[in-house]
Amino acid sequence: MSYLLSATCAVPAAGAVLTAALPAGTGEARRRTTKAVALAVSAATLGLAIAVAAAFEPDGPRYQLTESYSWIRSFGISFSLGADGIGTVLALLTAVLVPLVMLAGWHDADPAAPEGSFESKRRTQGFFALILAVEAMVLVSFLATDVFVFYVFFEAMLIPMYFLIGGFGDRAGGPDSARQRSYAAVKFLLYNLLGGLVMLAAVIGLYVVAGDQGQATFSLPALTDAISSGKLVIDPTVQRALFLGFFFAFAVKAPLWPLHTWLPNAMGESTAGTAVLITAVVDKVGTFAMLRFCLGLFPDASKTFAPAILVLSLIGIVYGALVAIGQKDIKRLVAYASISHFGFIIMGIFAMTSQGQSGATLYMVNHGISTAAWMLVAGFLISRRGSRLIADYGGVQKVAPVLAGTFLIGGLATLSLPGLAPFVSEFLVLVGTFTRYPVIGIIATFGIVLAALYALMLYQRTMTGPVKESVTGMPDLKARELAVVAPLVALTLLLGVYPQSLTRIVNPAVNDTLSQVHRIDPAPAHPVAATNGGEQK
Amino acid sequence: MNPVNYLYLAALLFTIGASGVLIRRNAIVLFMCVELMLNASNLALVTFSRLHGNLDGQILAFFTMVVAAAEVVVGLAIIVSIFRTRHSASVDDSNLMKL
Amino acid sequence: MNSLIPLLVAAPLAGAALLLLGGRALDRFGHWIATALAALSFAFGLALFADMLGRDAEHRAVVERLYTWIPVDGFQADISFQLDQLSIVFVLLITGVGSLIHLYSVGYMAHDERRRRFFGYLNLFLAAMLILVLADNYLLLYVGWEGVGLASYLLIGFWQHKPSAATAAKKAFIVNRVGDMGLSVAIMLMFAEFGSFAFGPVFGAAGDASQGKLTAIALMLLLAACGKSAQVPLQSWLGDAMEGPTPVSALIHAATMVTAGVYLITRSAAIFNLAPDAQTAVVVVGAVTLVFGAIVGCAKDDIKKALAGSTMSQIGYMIMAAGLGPIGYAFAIMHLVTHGFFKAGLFLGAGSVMHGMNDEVNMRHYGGLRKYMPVTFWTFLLGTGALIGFPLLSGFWSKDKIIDAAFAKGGAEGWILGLCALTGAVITAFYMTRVVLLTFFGEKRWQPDGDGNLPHPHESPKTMTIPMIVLAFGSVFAGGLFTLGSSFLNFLEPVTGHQEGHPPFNSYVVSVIATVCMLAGVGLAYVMYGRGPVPVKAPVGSLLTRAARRDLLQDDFNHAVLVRPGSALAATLVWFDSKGLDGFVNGLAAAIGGLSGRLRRIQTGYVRTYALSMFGGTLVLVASTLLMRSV
Amino acid sequence: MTSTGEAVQFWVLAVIAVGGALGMLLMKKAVHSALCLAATMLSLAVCYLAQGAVFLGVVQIVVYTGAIMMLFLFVVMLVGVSSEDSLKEQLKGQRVAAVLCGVGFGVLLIAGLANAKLSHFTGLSEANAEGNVQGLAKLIFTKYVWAFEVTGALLITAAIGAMVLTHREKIRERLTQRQLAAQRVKDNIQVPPLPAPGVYARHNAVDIPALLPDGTVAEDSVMSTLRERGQIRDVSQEMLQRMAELEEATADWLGRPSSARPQVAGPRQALETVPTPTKEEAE
Repeated sequence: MSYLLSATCAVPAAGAVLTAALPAGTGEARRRTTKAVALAVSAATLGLAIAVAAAFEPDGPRYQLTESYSWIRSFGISFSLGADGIGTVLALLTAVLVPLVMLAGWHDADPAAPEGSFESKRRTQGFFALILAVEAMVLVSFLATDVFVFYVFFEAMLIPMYFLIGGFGDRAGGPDSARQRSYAAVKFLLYNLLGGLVMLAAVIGLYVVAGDQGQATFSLPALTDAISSGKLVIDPTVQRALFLGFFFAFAVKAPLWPLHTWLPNAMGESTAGTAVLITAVVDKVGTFAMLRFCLGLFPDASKTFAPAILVLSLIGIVYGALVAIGQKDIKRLVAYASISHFGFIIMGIFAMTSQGQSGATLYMVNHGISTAAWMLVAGFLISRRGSRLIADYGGVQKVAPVLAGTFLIGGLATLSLPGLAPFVSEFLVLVGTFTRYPVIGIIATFGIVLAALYALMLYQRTMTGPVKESVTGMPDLKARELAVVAPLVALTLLLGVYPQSLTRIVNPAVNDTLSQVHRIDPAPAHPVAATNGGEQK
Repeated sequence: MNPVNYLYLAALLFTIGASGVLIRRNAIVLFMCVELMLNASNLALVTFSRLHGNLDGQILAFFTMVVAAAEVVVGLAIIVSIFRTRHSASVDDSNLMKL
Repeated sequence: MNSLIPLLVAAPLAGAALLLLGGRALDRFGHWIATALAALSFAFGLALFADMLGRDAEHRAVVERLYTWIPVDGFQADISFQLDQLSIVFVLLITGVGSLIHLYSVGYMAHDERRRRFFGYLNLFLAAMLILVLADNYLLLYVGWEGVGLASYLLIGFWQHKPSAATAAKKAFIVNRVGDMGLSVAIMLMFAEFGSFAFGPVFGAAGDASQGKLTAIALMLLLAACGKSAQVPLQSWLGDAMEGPTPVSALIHAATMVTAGVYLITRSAAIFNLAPDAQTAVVVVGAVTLVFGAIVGCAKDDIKKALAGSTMSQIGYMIMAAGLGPIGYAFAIMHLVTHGFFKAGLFLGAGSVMHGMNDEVNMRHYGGLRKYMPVTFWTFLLGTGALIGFPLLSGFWSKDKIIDAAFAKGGAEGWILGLCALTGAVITAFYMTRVVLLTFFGEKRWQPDGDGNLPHPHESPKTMTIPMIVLAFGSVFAGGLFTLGSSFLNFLEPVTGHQEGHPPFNSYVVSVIATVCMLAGVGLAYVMYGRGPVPVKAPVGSLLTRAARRDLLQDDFNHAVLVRPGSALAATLVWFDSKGLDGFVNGLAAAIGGLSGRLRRIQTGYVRTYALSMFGGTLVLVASTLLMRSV
Repeated sequence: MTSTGEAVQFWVLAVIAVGGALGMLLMKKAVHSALCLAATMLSLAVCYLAQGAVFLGVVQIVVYTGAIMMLFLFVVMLVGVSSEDSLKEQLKGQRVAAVLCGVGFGVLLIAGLANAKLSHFTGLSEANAEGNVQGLAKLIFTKYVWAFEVTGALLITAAIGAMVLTHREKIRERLTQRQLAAQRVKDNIQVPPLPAPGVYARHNAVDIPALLPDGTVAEDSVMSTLRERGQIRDVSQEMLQRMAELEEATADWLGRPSSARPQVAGPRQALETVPTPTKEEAE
């Protein structure tokens, strides 16, 4: 048994405790130590995650590097971890993004200016410790192979996130920003708790149903094996109810229209780094879980509900994009764009084709990277002017060309420009959906036009035109900020031209998932003899 | 006589203690009622020990006593400090928990 | 030799990366690097062309496969280049004209502080355009397709501080995106139908597919072509795109990118040939745009917008020719190449004029420039001649063939198309003569610029005139060269196929009619603009003129039909999101809050009350336990 | 079945225990309640002994009755020996509900016990073969050693907790007498020393307030603890009465007309008057 996975999860957890326990103080040196320690921990986590990815054999069994420690024996709960292709890439994404988020939010937790804002000696420690705690919990969620363990961490994640959203704002809000922020935090918590409670009921229900047939376990591989081998047969009605219980929680987290309204508040009020954590990391647990738990545990119910879910995700795609077009607030715009993108991800998952699901998995990674780039640059912009309103900006490219350039790249990635990573995934999702549900696929394609609209309108309004007075003298990106953006841009490009590095890992897991739901790709009507494009007729 | 009578006694004492908690307002008396409840359960435990013929019940009663001691120490300390600030030992005077 | 193909793309791509990422250190000589890399790419192209000519017609197409781009089960997309006769024509046009325009820009952009970035974008454009024409599958083509869209976006909006430029750039990108949507749907259809989207397999299997599917694919491809080539109904962006620097208009919005639609249709000949309904649609789009663009071109006073209308119209010719099927493909491409020469030349000429006139674009403020800018004048005149089809110049040959082919379509259709083409020829001659007359002849109508300085027209520097001269040569001789012994036709035939058309009358007759039409247009223009003084302020004009000045109300139409309802919808949804969905949730929260407000009165704050409730709870528990036991 | 001796003992002890418990519940004064509880505990201790729990019985007497109850008494002293609950209930329905719950609970428990089949008592003769203490020790230090250690920690924590809770943080430096005097002058509320309690021939006690010249009570003259408890013994009325009688007798003897007789202070208002503001209130 290797300890790689548990180490990957334990390092940030220990780091969170360590960071929180560092000596308090408001001095600059103290704060810098705290930040350095947190950054070092996240870098170590990244190293471990890379080691996991390197140790992962794409052609090996579904779950690798497995570990299992008995936890609550009487309920068959064990703390078991295992990496499959999908979990591995998402864990890697998490580990990549967290150090960058920390670097981007380097000064977000410095004691705020004296004007009545919340001041505390432990503010910096708290901020970085909370980020590390989120990272640890997300990693466990991605790597857990025990339904109960997953559930626990899926829910526990809410606690640090709640404090991150409620405690640390971007100092750009209006006079009642503190009230808005606590509203956002509470809304986030309530929505997700509601989802989590429903899921808890379903988790228990699953255990009871499985227990009745002699499969009293929470182990995901054991359950899926039992289901696919017919040893565990769940009554269709029960299966549908359990599926909905799981799906509801994930749909809130993801979020799927119409359960999305917490996201714009949460992303709008928190710091840019926290917003990235929400949309790029935490929300991915929702979509990831749909793929792993909903499909694996309830194949028949998944198939029953797939069309309805596809319609909801389609509405989400178009709706999110349209509402994004109408936004006046930069961060809320990004949030609604994310809602549109989550529509694509969910669509890819429930189209149940290999292209759709591989695309959806890639989409999770690519959306994480590209939105992080977009959002963080937006955060840098906002921190310079102290306003989130689009109307307060104009002509920034004249004074801060690098900032404008990276912001444009972020926007272009969001609108899925070919050559950048999101294109690959979006196209795969569209193709995968189209082959099974042509009409839905075509309507979803309108999303790419709408994406161009909101991304470019935002760029046009903030960056181009005559230089607004409020913007003059705005400094360009600093070295620290460049260090945040550069890896993201590089990754966007790299995964755009060479997505194989991910598809190689992801494809086997996707195929396994598809075989769990007994779905095969629709065959082309008139297949060509050789699909090798190299041959001329 | 059937030793089960001890259990009846314990039940009776417990009930009296519980009612006392509900009825009395003086925090010290309230605490005494709690002690009475604990003693009642101890009596039951000792009787169970006799019933089963092993000493585990007595051990449990022993731990109950220790915990009761701890509880009394802290509880009385709380009463004293409340009395200091509010000049009253009535539990009805400490009702800040309502909104 | 084939390994040169990726280098063809890599050279400008490297240039773009270098210039865009490199620091200010490159400001001084970066533009020369870009120009050199463009030229290098051209040299590679020539070498490959020579190599290709060395092989016989059957073996000229080669494929260079680099690696698998997206492998997901059945979905295999390769990064793989295919160089065949059609591609090489485009490669040479793109890199050749591209290099010239790089050179021109060195002079044109000499005083722009962001010149390095401009050249980076130009190189990026070259790379994307080369990917577009070299791709061996539709998905890679799509990469180039959107890549040129991006370059076009960046270059149109190069002077971002002008709100009009930024708006035009965004508009171009978004209208193009609508077309791109067509392309992506086409690719999805192909994948669903054939399980592949590489050229070879798809064309090979096209015969098996149903008529309906093929028509759908072809129509989607047509939508894509409309977007990129500014054809009706997605034409509205091209006029605004003239906000970009003039070399950009010359390279992207005249010579190369806008012709990508023609390339796409020609490349997909195997599909279009099997979908006659779609072909009819192509022809209709081409014919309508041909007339549309020409009318718009007549009414514009902005020299670049007049030329843009002309571009639209000329591409209409090409699209129409491509829609005619095997009788037209080769001619479409031929006209595309000659058009590339003379239209690029014309735009460069216009740029040169603007350069000398303090960036004035209104032709009514020109006049009499002939004497001040002789080189510009002569090259512009030759370009105009080529464009209007003056006998023996390039345009004459290629346009003649298209009109020929239109009539050869046969039947009423043939007549309608032929007449459309001839009408277009008349109008073309009219508006181009108008441009020349307004700009170079007549009295001086120069106006002081914003700072009150009267312009001092002067000939442009060598870096600008040399490309104009080279392109003028092309405008004069290319057409004749291609037609000589049908060399161009024979060269392309293995790719596009060819079928001799049978027009209702001899092709010489067509030439004569076309020439007469052309002369009529020139004469009309002379009567209107050559004899008397031209008013500095445009007269109100007829209803048609006013409509044409507003691009035949296309923007108003789009605004009324798409933009206004769209933004209203967005606003409604924003309202719905905050008041409807969120309102429901908040209402629920408020209701629960109210309820708990009532319930909290139970919380008296008295310890003993809580103790009582605990005791009561215990009572219930004990009772239920006992009951459960006894049952 | 038990021996008759035990039965007799049980019935006696049970009566004492229940009586003690009820007494605790019903006595007004806390100190009486504590004594009643002690009685109950002692009888329970004997019950333990009778049931073979020798160690527990002794612990019950020594620790519980001896230590814990003493602690209670100390606190009662601290808070006020004779402070008594007014047995008037203020919470609506609390007492009725409490009694109902109590009765219901008792009935339930007894019914439950009656239903249980508890006829066979094993007895502890085997378990106590090596001696009760040894048996317990064996269990505590083997099977329950972990719980034992944790309990130890709990006790220490409780001890520290009690100290922390009752500890008064010394926020500022203790003032010297000189500083206090200066402060008094500065505050100008009570510059001279407080009046001494009233000392009359009959009463030599601290709980008797002095009288002011107008015959009202000087509350300051009684220590604040007694004042808090409301244990001021007011004898002024009696004194005034006597004074009035004396005046009357003197006037009669001198034969003064009734109009010229001096009036002794009228109806007393002493305890109703607003007491001199204490220092905290003044601030």
